[in-house]
Parts: sequence; structure tokens; C-alpha cells
Amino acid sequence: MKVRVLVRLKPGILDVQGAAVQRALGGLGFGDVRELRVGKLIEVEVDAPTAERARARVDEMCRRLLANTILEDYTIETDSAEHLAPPGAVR
Amino acid sequence: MKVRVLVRLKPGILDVQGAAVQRALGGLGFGDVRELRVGKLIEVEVDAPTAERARARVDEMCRRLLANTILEDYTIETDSAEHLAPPGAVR
Amino acid sequence: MRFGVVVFPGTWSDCDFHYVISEVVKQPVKYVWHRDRNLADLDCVVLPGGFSYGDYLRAGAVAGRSPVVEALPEFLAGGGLVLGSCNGFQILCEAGLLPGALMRNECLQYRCQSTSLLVENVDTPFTRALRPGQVLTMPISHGEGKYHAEPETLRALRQRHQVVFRYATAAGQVTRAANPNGSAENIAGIINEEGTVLGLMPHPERAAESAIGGTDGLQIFHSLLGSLVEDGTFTKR
Amino acid sequence: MTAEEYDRILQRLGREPSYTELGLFSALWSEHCAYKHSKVFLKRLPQTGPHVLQGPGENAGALDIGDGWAVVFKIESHNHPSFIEPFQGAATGVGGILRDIFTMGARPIAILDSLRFGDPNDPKTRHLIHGVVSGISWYGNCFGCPTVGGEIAFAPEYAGNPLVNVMCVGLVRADRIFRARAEGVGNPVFYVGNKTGRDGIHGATMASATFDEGAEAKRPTVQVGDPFTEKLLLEACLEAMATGAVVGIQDMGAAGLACCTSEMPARSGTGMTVELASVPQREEGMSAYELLLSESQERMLIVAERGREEELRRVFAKWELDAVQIGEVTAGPDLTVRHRGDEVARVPVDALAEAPKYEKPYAAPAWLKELRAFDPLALPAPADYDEALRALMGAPALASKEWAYRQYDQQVGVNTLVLPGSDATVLRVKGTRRAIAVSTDGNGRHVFLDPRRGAAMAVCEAARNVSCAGGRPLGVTDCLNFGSPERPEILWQLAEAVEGLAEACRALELPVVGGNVSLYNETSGLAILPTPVVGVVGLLEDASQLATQWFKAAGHRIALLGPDAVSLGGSEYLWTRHGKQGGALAPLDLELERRVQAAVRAAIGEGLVTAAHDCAEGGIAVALAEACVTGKTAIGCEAALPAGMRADLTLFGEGPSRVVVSVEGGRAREFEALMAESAIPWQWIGATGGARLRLRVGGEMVVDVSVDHLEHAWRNGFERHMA
Ligand SMILES: Nc1ncnc2c1ncn2[C@@H]1O[C@H](COP(=O)(O)OP(=O)(O)O)[C@@H](O)[C@H]1O
Ligand SMILES: [Mg+2]
Repeated sequence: MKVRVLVRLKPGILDVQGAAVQRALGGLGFGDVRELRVGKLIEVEVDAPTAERARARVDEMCRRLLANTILEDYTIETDSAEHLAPPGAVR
Repeated sequence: MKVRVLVRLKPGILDVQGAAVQRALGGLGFGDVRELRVGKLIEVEVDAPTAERARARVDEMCRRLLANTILEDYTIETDSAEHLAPPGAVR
Repeated sequence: MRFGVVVFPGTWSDCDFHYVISEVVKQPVKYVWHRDRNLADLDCVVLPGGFSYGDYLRAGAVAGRSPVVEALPEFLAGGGLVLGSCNGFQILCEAGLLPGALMRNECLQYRCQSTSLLVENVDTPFTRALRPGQVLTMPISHGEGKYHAEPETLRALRQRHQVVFRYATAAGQVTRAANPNGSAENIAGIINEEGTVLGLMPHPERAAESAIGGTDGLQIFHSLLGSLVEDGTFTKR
Repeated sequence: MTAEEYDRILQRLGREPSYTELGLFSALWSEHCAYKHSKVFLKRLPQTGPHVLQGPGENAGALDIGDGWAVVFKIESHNHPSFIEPFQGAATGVGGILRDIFTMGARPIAILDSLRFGDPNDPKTRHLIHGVVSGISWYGNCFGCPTVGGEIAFAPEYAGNPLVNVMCVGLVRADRIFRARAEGVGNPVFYVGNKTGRDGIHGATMASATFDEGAEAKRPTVQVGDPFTEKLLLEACLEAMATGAVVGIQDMGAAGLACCTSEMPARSGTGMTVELASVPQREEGMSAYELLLSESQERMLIVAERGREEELRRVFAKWELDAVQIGEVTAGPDLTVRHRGDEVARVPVDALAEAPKYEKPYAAPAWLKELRAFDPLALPAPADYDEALRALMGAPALASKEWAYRQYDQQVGVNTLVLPGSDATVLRVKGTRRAIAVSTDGNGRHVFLDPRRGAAMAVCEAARNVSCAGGRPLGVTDCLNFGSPERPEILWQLAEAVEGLAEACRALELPVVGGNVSLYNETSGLAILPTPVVGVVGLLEDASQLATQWFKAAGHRIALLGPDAVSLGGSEYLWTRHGKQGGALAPLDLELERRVQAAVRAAIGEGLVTAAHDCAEGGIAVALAEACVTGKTAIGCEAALPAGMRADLTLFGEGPSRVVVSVEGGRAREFEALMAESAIPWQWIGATGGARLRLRVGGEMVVDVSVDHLEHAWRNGFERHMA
């Protein structure tokens, strides 16, 4: 079962990297960027019988390790196949 | 217009981050993780009249700056509101 | 005082702490492997700098959940002291033994440089040999040292005098320019409520000999030992 | 591979090679692995000396530094990979040289990075600098070895082909040095470290080609570094070596497994058989060819003592690394490779190790004469020397490189007695009174104008830097960065430069114990400046007798040691102010160079000098200005310089064998006596103090500028480009 975790800095925490990227884009002529934030994408393949179970398991991983909840929020997505890692992705 | 970019290492490129996290999860008792890869999440708000235009614009940004196309692939998502940054996200 | 220096596979300041404790401070010291939970024969556990488990996800994240760190609460309950420097500070925050978190430096670059630290609390076992308002010189070396905490946490830290060191100018002024990494309120080091766990980003072990970065870092050991530095040697008080 | 080379293979094998065998030959016979074009020249370098424990031919060289200790050191290039992917290219360059050091059994204690780029005003170049510096920072810092020195220089010729040379120094007990040998028939061969993937296949062949429009297509071969695994590998290897179960060890660098499995037995007169299916793999379905030639990082090949396999496995298991037996040492003469039982290659190891050597024709380029005949004094002298000096201090090449090195951990190990920012870095050897001093140097512009003298000057300057820190130079490692050797004028540059290196090394009694050659550094026909980078390691028997380059206090007298002869030919001044690259270099007297360095060391050893600084790019004016502003607090000085030449030549002219020192007034007599004994030209030129730098030439005050101004220019000159 493939699950996707999106980890973002909490609202209110200055995203220095996002701001730097936005500035750099501005320099390249992309003045139309109103806001940009950088986060982490974690794609996990877990052994789980159902999407529900997989999600619960990954939620536990997030709380234990994947996100630091003082700094970060996370969302877990299992919805549709199109969001998953491209075929052939290997480590 | 909010657009989400997912940046992933190309297939075959060693994902040192993913491997380390997977190993760590194993140590914490999450032996059920079969594979884990870490990428970048970039959320951009652009001024654009249509989703099409926004996507094209962001695609250009990816090629110019956001993705390192020597090592990384990227996908752009504009589809549904639920994928976008949580309300209240500020920088 | 018996010291234990924790070794994660990616730790690199372990040897430096070991060297300073045994050769300069001349106290008994041993290495503690990261899988070890037995800290019974120690008085002070040092979590040194480095990249504990590679730290590719977040500095200290994995180490914060390691066996040796899980054994720390019991060690503390038994009267032990814990000193975390650099990666050690990051680990203590990740483990919840200190409040807040350390984020990527505001400059988005690694920084290795000398810093001046204003001493704010001398009422701790780690700083009792110091004077309030004293300024110490110690180097930093980190990419993720920007201290962050919620406003309430920062307020509480202030009220309970838990901020031990702040980045300052050589004259002791806490200014934005003196802040090397963007830390909230220039925080460089904090202590827990009980006064038994000190975390700081700077490296005291790199300021323990006059030939290498001066001797201001020794003051922390000197405080721990309740002894005085005279001519570079320790004498029991 | 050429048709003749293919014929040679046919001859050697007596049959058609298989696809996999051909792959082996083409990688191992590449320029990068085989030194086809440079071997004939390298033989000319002096390689022996009383301190040499290991000369060229192993992963790194080793020198005895006394008290039972040895230094192991080497420099390597990662130019091509860093151009394709600056961050990972530079990072894996650091990883590779670290492995070369710890395969010898040494713990790495210092990294130096010698970098060359195009104009930092160019955004593309800035991007490269950012990537390279952060890649070095990431890998070295995470691994835990301090990066304590190096250089960054700029010239348009490097825009399309930057240079990333990394030197590493390690410490080992002199009787515990390990070598890349495959001895003992029947001994097991272990693969240790990271798993093998498809990364970096063709790295060695890529490093042996020039860049052209097709460079993009080569990109998927980029390798990715994993410094944490490297740290594990370091600890595991040193621990495994301590068990006594390790017979020989080599890192899998260029041409990966193929290189190790042929070079190790070739050195020992043995053979080897390996089963590729046993190789730990990260990707599915890898072919024999891919497994042999992959350049995945953080891997080593170990030949162990038979019967002690378990000891080895236990150590690697502790560090959570793969350690898998993949074969064994045979009586030879073949390397036999099997893949799932099928024999895919069987080649005599010495056939692989003995690539053809070429002696191609070379000739001095016709344009050189005209270039050298250029007279810099035909250009107008500056109207405002204050401004000229300030501009020079702020030129990216001369300005502070703190922007880069503050991103590097410079102190881990608590050995760094002199941090980056002085002529040489000094690191103590714990448990002894000793210290080592290290420096790298190489001025491509000088070598371009006069390869022989320019290269000799690079040796002199690196050694002089070490001497200025109080260290006695003991040995050299060099990285020869040149364009395509298939062009006669490039090969001439190489031949001449090696001759210059050899002359200088002989004169200064410096053995060359290791190095690296990087050819084909050109893009679309534009070659880099010929750039031999020289790394020198020196010894201080007493670590407390070290010197730094900055003035310590007011009221010290300043002396200039060495000859007066300087030239604006190929100078930084000529380039920065006039955008010109031409003229003749100042004369070099190697015997005088040796005496000047000895005199400086003697003065430092006697505790007579409070600062010693080499006069290099920018001439004496810049040397004095640097002595004023590079310390913690700036101190001014006043000096009167010999007249007789145009002021810009006196102030900014460059020449070898010149050192500025400061001496406490009370020690002046002793200093004079020592200099008289040293039989070198020297003179008092002024004194420290005040807040201004004031320089007279022939009695006339030509520079009178506040040191704060100079310091500002110097501090920001490079950094402002990078912000
Ligand atoms: N410019 C040089 N000067 C002296 N020795 C050199 C030079 N270039 C290469 N060598 C030596 O030749 C040997 C082979 O080099 P190389 O194949 O680059 O080794 P590696 O693959 O470990 O880099 C090494 O011992 C190296 O030190
Ligand atoms: Mg090697």
C-alpha cells in the first residue's frame, strides 16, 4: 500500500527556504509568484491490508519520527493512484 | 492559483535520506515499511487566470530552478482544493 | 565525577569531549555506545556533536528515539546530569527532554565560527563558576541551530531563568547581528526546569585549551566539578 | 578506445573479448585510470627521501613524522562531475579522497579544497560556487573531518570547466599502514559498504573526455554521496584493521569493482575470482557489466585472512554495513568474473593493469612568444595607488574566502592550532609535541605563461607557506589539471609543468608521494589554464613554535626577506586592473628559495618573529595589507620600499622567494645576526602601528590608506558576489 506524507512548516513559522526560493524566482522573472513554501514529501510503501490501516500506521510513524510537531504539520494521502510514486522508482 | 510541485529523485539515484529514514523506522518497530523515499514539496501561489496557465508557469519554474533535473523528476498538481496548503498558512 | 560520552555511529565530537575530560579536566570518562541503556556508574552523560544517524531527515530526530536516550529519564531521576552540545542539544529537544526545536540556520548555510555568549543563569550545576553577565567565547559548528519555541514556551523559559546562554556581542549586547543562526531571542543554550539537563549549540570542548580556541569552555566542567581553574589545571575547591 | 588498443587486447587474450571484458578494458585503459598520456612525465618526479614510507602507486602516499607517527595524504580532482552536478560532484570528490586516506589505515584529520571557477559575476559561475562549496561542506562536516584550507581562484578559462581538487591528510601509526594488496592464495575477498546501483557507470571514461554540446546526455551517470555511511565505513575499516584480519584493502573509486579486482592482484602478482551475484545490490537486474563498472560511492574491497572471516563480519555488523564475501585470491594470472555461475570475464590482471602508454608529440604553442613579450610597463601607471591597492584587496581572487570556509567545520578533532586564513594551516599531533602544517597552491596564469617556471613556483609557494607557519616541508602531492593531451601544445604544457615540479621538488628536497592527473579539462575547444595544484605537508617539531601571517602589535619592525626581482607579467594586478594576461614571470632561483625558507623557519624557531607572510599574488603591497587586516584586530604599518622601478611594479609586482616578517624591537639584533648567517638578501622596510597603511617608494609616499578601508574591501570582495 502506497501512502504519501506531506510535511509542512506550521503556519506562523518563517519559511526561510521558501522565501529564498521565491526571491530567486523573482530574480529570474517570475514576479507572479505570490507565495511559496517548501516542505517535505515522504512516500511510503507499507504492508497493510486496507488503506485505513496503512494510513493509521503511517500516522503513527509521523508522530514518532517523520514530523516534529513543534515545527511541522503533516497530512497523509492515500486517495488515488495518480498521486503515487512513478513506476520504476527504486532506491 | 495554488499549485503543488512534488520533486522526487530520479529512479536509480540513491536516496540516502529515504534509506536512512527507512532504517530508523525499522529500528522503531516499523518493520512493515517496504520502501520509503523522501522528496520535496513546493507549494506555490501564482497569479494566473487559469489552472492551465498556472501549471505552465510553474512548469517553467521547475525547469529553471525548482527541480535539479540532473537528479530529480517533478510532477505538478493543480487538481483539487484538498491538496493545497492548509488555510492560515503564512510565511 | 564520572563522565560518559555517548557515541552514535555518526557522532564526531565524542573523541574531543573524551580528550578534554580525560587529558585537560583529568576526570574519569568512558564512551557509551548508543545502544547501551546502562548508565548506572555515571554522574554526567555528555551528548556530543556530530550527525548521530546521518541526520538526513532532521538533526537529532532518530537519535532522540534511541536506546541510550530512552534511558536518560531514569538516569536523571537517579540524580544524574546531562550535557548536550550541538547535535546533543538537537537530540535533547527531539527527545522532549528540553523544550523547543532546532531548525535550519536562517542563513540556510552551515556555520562554523567563533561566537560570544552572554551568561544569563549561573544558578545551575553547569554554570555556577561563572558570573552573571559574563561573556564567553566558544565556537559553533552547525547547519541546524536556529532555536524555535512557541511564544508561551519562550515566556516560560524566561520566567524560570531557563535560558542559560544567549548569542551576544563581545561586549555582551544581545543584538541581531550577534545571532549567527537566527535563534529565537538569541538563545544559544537552555536548561530544563529541574536544572539537570543543559543543551547548547556551541562547543565547549573546542574552547578548553589556550592553544585551541581559549579556555572559556572549561568553565562548564569547572562548574560541574565545583572546582577552580588555576593556571590551566583543576584544583578541587 | 582506439583500433590499435583493440588489436592489443586481441593479441593479449588471443581471442575476441566479450562485451563485459571490453568494458573492463575500456574503463581501466581510460586516461583517468591508466595515465596513458602522463605516465611518461610522472616518472620524472622525485619520489624518494628519508621520510618516505609510501610513494606513488598506492591509494595515497605516506611520510614519517617521528614519534612513531606517519601522515598519509593525497590530492584528487573531481572536475567533471562537479561541473555536471556541483553539489554532488564536489561532495563525492571529498568522499573519494577520504577513502583513499583511510584505506591506508589512517584517520583523516584535514581536508583542503583547491577550487577554480570563471568570473563570480556570472550567475552560472555563482551557482557552481554555491553548489561546490555546499557539497564540500555537507560531506566533510557530516563525515567529521575538518576542512582547514585550500584556495579559490578565478579566470574565464575555468568558466566552462571548473576545477575541484580536494586534498586529504590522515594520521596513522607508522608501522600500521595498510596497502591495496591481494596477497595469500585462498584468502577471501570481501565487499564492504554501500550497495551497488547503476550510478556513475562510465565515470572514468567521462573524466577522460572533453565537454561539448553532448555533455547533457552524460548526465545520468551522476553519483550521490552518503557521508554518514562513509563515517560508518571509516570506523568499521579502522576497527577491522585493528583485528589483524585485513590483508589488503582498496576503495572502489573510478571504475569501481573492476579497478579493485584487477589492481589489487596485479600489485601482488596474484589473481582473483569473483561472483557478481554476491555483490550487494540496490537495483534489480543489474548486468555483469554494470556491476563491475558502477561507481556507487562508499564501497571498499578487502582481502582478509582466511579463517578470520567472522571477525570481519562482526565488525561490519556492529556498524550496520554489508560485508559479503564475493570471491577469493588465486595464484593468477587471471581475474575471473562469474555472474550467477557463468563466467563473464577471464582476463590476465596485468593485461588490465598495463594499459598502453603514449608518447605523443608535443610542441610549444606559437602564440606564447608574443604573449610573453608583452610589456606590462607599456600600460599607464595608476594615478591613485590607494585606490589601486583597495581594488586589488577586493578582487575576488585576493579577497577573504571566509564566505566559503565558515561553511566548513574547521575544528573537529580539536587539533587545529591555526585556522584557515593564514599562509598554512597548522594541526597538532595529539600525544606529541609535534604539529603539521599544510598548504595547497597553483597559479594557472603563471603556468600558462611559463609552464616550467610557473609549476616550479607553485611548489615553492606551497612550501613557502608551510615554512611561514614554521613547518619544515616534508613532501608533496600534486594534481595536474590540463586540457586535452591530444593537442601538442597542451601536452607541451604538461611536460614542461612536470619538469618544473620536478626541478623545484629536487631543489627543495621534497619527494612527490602521490597525486592525480586530470586531463581533458576543456569545453568546446577552450582549455582551462594549465593548473598544477601542489599540496605540501610540513612538520613542526614543536607545535608551540608556529607563526601566523598577521601583525600582532604596534611597534614591531618589519623586514622583507628575499630578492627584489618582481614582475607584473601574469600578475593579479595586471589582470584585475587591465584585464591582461601576458608578460614574463620573475626569475626563480631555487637555491635562494631554499635558503629563504630555511631562514624564515629558523627565525620562527628562535621565536624571533611575531608574524611571517609570504608575498604572493598582489605583490608586497598586498602582502603588507594582508598582514595588517587579516588578524583579529587590524593594525597599520609604514614601510619604505626599494626604489628604482616604477611604483606599480614595486608595489604589485610578483616574484618568488619573498617573505615579510615582523620582529619585536628588542629582538632586532638577534634577528639581524640570524639573517647574516643565513646568507640571504634581506632588509628592514618599516614598522607596525597606527591605523593606516603607508608605503613609500623611493622616498615618495605613494600609498596612504586607512586599514579599515582595506579591511572592508578585503572582507567583502568575494562575499558580495555570493550574497
Ligand atoms: N601527478 C601525480 N604525481 C604523483 N603521483 C601521481 C600523480 N598522479 C597520480 N599519481 C599516483 O599514481 C597512482 C595511481 O593514481 P590513481 O589511479 O589516480 O589512484 P586512485 O585511483 O586511487 O586515484 C597513485 O598512487 C597516485 O598517487
Ligand atoms: Mg584510490
